[in-house]
Amino acid sequence: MRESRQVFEKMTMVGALNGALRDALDEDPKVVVQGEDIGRLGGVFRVTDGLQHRFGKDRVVDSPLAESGIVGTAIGLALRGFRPVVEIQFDGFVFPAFNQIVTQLAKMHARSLGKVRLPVVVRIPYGGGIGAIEHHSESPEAYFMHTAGLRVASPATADDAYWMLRQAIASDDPVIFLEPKRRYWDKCEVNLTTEPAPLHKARVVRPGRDLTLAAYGPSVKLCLAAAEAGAAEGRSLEVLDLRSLSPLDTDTVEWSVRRTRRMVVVHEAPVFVGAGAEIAARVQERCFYHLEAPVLRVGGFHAPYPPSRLEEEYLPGLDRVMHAVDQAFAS
Amino acid sequence: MRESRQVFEKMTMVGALNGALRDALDEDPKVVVQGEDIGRLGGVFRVTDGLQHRFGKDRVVDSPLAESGIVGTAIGLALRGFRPVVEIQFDGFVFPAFNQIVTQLAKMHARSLGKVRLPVVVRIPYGGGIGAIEHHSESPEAYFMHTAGLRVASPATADDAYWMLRQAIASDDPVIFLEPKRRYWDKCEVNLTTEPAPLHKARVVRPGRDLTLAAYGPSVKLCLAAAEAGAAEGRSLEVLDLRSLSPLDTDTVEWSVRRTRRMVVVHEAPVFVGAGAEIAARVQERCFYHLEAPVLRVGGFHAPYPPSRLEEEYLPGLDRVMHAVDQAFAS
Amino acid sequence: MELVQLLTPEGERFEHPDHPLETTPEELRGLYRDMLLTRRFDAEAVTLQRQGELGLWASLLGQEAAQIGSGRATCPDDYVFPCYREHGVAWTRGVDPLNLLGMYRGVNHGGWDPDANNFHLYTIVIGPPLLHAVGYAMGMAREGADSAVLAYFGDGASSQGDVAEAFTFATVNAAPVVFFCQNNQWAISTPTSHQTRAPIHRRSAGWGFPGIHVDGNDVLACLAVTRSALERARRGEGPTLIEAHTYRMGPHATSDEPRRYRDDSERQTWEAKDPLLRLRAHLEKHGHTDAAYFEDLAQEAEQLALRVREGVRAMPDPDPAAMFRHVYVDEHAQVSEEQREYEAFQATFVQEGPQ
Amino acid sequence: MELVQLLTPEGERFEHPDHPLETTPEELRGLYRDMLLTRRFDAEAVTLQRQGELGLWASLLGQEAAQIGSGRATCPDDYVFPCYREHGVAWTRGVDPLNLLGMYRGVNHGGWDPDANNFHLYTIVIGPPLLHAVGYAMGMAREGADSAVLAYFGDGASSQGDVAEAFTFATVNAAPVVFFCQNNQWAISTPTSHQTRAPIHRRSAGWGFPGIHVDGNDVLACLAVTRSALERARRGEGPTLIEAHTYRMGPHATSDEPRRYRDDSERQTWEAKDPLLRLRAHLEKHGHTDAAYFEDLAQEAEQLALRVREGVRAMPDPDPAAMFRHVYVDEHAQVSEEQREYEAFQATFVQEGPQ
Ligand SMILES: Cc1ncc(C[n+]2csc(CCOP(=O)(O)OP(=O)(O)O)c2C)c(N)n1
Ligand SMILES: Cc1ncc(C[n+]2csc(CCOP(=O)(O)OP(=O)(O)O)c2C)c(N)n1
Ligand SMILES: [Mg+2]
Ligand SMILES: [Mg+2]
Repeated sequence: MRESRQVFEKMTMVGALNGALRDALDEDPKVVVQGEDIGRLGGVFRVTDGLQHRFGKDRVVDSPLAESGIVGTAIGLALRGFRPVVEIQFDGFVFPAFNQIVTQLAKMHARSLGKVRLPVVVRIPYGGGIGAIEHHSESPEAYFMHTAGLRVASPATADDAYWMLRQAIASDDPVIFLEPKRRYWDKCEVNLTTEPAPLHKARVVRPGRDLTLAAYGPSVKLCLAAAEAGAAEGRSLEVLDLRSLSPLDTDTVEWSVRRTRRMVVVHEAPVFVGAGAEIAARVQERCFYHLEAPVLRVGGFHAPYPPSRLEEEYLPGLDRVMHAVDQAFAS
Repeated sequence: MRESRQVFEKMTMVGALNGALRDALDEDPKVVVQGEDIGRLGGVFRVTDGLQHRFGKDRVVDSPLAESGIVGTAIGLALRGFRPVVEIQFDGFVFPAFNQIVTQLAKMHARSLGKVRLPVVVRIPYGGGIGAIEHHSESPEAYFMHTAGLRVASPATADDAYWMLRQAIASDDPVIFLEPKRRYWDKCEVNLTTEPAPLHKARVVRPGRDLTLAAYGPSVKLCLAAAEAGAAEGRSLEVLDLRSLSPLDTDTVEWSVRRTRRMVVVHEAPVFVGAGAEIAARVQERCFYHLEAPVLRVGGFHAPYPPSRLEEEYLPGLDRVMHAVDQAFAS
Repeated sequence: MELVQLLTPEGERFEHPDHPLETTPEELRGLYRDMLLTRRFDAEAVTLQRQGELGLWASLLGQEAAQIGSGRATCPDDYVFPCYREHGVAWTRGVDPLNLLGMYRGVNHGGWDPDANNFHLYTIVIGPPLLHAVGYAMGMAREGADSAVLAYFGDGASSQGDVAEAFTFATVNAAPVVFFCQNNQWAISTPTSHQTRAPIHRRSAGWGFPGIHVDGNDVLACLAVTRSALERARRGEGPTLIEAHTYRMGPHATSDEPRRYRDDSERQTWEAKDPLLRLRAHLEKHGHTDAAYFEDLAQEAEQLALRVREGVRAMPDPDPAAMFRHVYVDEHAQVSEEQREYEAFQATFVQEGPQ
Repeated sequence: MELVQLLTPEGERFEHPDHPLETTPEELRGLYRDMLLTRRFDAEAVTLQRQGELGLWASLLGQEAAQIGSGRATCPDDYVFPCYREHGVAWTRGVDPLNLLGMYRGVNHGGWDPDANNFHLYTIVIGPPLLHAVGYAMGMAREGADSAVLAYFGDGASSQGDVAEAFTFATVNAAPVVFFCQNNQWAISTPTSHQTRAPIHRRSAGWGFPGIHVDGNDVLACLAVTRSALERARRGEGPTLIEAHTYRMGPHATSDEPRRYRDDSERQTWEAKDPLLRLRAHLEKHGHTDAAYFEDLAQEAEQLALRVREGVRAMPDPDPAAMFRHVYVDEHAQVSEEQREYEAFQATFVQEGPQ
């Protein structure tokens, strides 16, 4: 079906996301995109660049400045049979829409005993590392993971960004789609003809024998660097890109940890009641007799995201990951 | 200071909370109470019964039907030097206020580098078991625990309810105060003259040797029943009432598990990325070599709270707790 | 602003220049029947709650005209977004009253098919559905459909930020939606004066769309103003706000005790404005009805009550597996895993026999 | 509704029956000085951002009159809630401009003491501070204070539900608060016509409180209307909404590219309405100033710029331990634990020496 397309080389994640939206809008007239400043401006990150020009103001809609309204009307559009993809401008601005997301978007399918489907995608540029002011660097994934009825996914590369966004739009369930904004400008080869993996499958991005590093979104690249550094020290670290946070691909995690017997989970969000807590809790439940060391977590502190001059201290960096790896081996 | 007061006997939790509010309003003119229907009606659970009559409409305020407004204006009142205690009518209605709570209430002290203090208490009747309709039985604690800047606490008895609410009101930090509504009408002896314990300290409510049951709020009573049942089977189960969820009193938890070497955490909220995940993750981190079995979790499913005719299936009950205990011993 | 009224409490009929309404005797009898059957159904539900068959009930007593009048103004292709008390509106949409009881009985959270009658699920959280209504209307407009959305909310709900955002999205998109506020004077124990100092129908002017104040106990006026507002919406002229002046005669819900916060005398004043009495007076005065009509109707009402009573009692408790169904459309690993564990656990009891 | 204007773009002075304003030449010179210094400070911040000293800057260029006029209407005991662009208002409250740069440099999230000048922190999330303002005003009223709150928001912000809730809480509590909307025609790339189809100042009528439309580039008109609104609030007569018609001459923030969404010609139209030029014309025409005044002022502006430039460059990066400080007032076990671990980890580097 997409034979005519070339395999693009070296695309940024922004470009890949833009392509995914363009192709989805092209293929399905029910797909509509809405958000603040996504039209003429193309979004503050240019993810929607050119889409309004191409598909018109009815399908690529500059919304009023009201996130509850953006998500609430998207729910209404979905009830009418549309497949809305909405953009929240930054992570910190999803909270005005939280009521709509948690009490309505997540629950309406169940409330209706399956009669109603809400294929809504909520795109959120998230995470830190871009030197921004308050509320522009947060990682709210744990809130959404804890909310039954939502799917939560986050790509780590441009290739995954393209395909995972296409899959999220194709999903009949609501998807919180978390885009690691510090990776927006990273380039990689995007294969536009072959769907690489299902949306909710984790992937071994670097095989290893001695310890599993589990991460997603912005932290995968960091873990790959850590594995490189580990190799230099003679340790073989396996890196898992979880890709999906709800559901969690526990099978792949388990399969990895049963071999490596050690695990460190890395994310930018605060560790306290974060995604890593769930992963650690599950792994010790299922791999109790395989573990040589406790599952360790490296992530943000129990503190508001700091001013940007401190963000490198707050975010998990190579040093902190390697330190946790050392601790796991010290056990 | 309170010598003149008698030791009340057999008070309901509603009565204890009412007393705590009354005494706080009495002692500090800066304490104000606001919420929907808390005045003439005395709140849908009568927690504020008689307070408006006694303290006037300026201090016990029937607010418009708008939770963001309730919390937002409470923040403003706190900035002016007041100590607002607000009521959210039911757990499921806290989400319209989520933006105010997460981006403002939790972060303003840090944002101001300590210049601003927001001694706001957000009271939320939470949890299930009362046969209610949708959104009236949820347990949102994980969302608040994950949010740095908030304190989160939940009493399990009338005695704790009185004192913990007093302590929450006295706290200079914002406190999310979760009231287990299914225990509202349970009576116990309330000692109005002696502060029993600090707000953030866990308590061993039943000592045991073989396994630790950790719970809070509505589930403590359940765990006590489980310990009773366990004793009949010859197992000595220790029951911890965590009382505080943020901070978590990890020291007490650790101290208990190091002795019993087994642990089951029980709560009504969904287990996926819930409070139990954090507790399990911490315990395996800190007590790795002491554990004889993985820390197990018993709680709500990854599903919206069901219609009331199913709530007994959804909520952790004695059977499910005992089953987890059996599993912990089977390991 | 003047209160639109077409029928006085004494049953006198008026014409209104802006809201003309032609009715046949048959239509008038139909409206009366709708109101009476709705009231009877509602009373039955209150009884069923007292008998323990329902966990809770939110009665519409006193609001029959507002609901039947506005509901009867809709066309089949229109779409309706209710709150949780719109039993009369549901009736006009052809929803089986039994369906309304499921959530109050605790066997489901709604669960009817909204698309079967273009009547959305009851929604407990106050505020969000107004935005769903606007989104739905935006979708209709994009499809060029010749239909409109009717969205209900209460005087209390008017304070929620989502309502304001709904007005914003409706106007900038010129969405074909009518916002129908039943100002029944109370939000649980809170009088309307605690929600706003200006009449609610004035709210829309600040967004540049019309607001209408209608006698909510006058079924003809409610029908007329809603019909013209829906027509306006279908013509692409955007939203209208209607405030229906009415009264919640009963408690907020069966769990409520109105004596704690309001005088019975208030209720008595409103009894004189009863929506059914005035239409009955009109019907009788103009010879549109005879004794047989009322007798037949009374009988029909009792049959409805009987059917509801029996239907509710026969409503089975849901299968526990339903907890896990429909959380997602497609498989979700955690749900499947929890369901497997739950079922394995349940199976241990079956093996051991009943406890 | 008519636009309140006391000074034409040509510097012609008018009287307005509802908003009388007496000014001395000294006051007029003071207002001009405020605007000029603010503009100079703002330009310096833009430069500092280009030089990499700031991560971002949100310029107020074009909005000096709206901010200085309204800000100068406040009394010391009044309290001000800004958004993130109210540098001119901050100036009138006596906040050191250097303080405004901390968050844009990334060394803090605000961090000044709001009570030192009764000027609240800049708040990035749009909507919430309006409710804080109302709550603060409710507190003032309860204390019987003879003061009022002035709360700023933008045309874009007007769409947030929190703004509507602020209007509700303000009216039912008759809170002494003035809502000041700087309609600078744009919310990033979104024109005001995408937020509302009716003028923003009409919004308040639906809540029963007055709305005023003022020429936001006329510093005298802004001063006059804000002063009378604050006085009204202090008299206990409740809130007022002011919409100041103005223009954001620059990009939304330094990261923005306005050419993608608006024509330069629009900006040129507004240049003719420049708030500084018109007051300068008036001052010169009436002989209130001479060349020396403008020269001295220009020098003062350069000194301010110099002080800001040097001050910013000298701003130290925060101590990493600051991450853990002030999360809570009192000790919090998890924070303490994480801080201990962090410090122990850092100590390993110190021992090993610089990497
Ligand atoms: C967001 C939210 N907050 C609180 C409630 C609890 N509650 C249920 S009904 C009600 C009063 C509603 O009053 P109104 O909007 O006038 O509708 P009415 O009940 O009079 O039909 C309240 C406060 C709720 N359902 N949703
Ligand atoms: C809740 C929220 N959503 C989105 C943003 C991102 N954002 C920052 S400024 C802005 C536009 C604001 O426009 P307006 O209110 O007119 O104020 P102006 O910038 O023109 O002063 C947006 C969308 C935000 N800060 N907060
Ligand atoms: Mg009402
Ligand atoms: Mg603007």
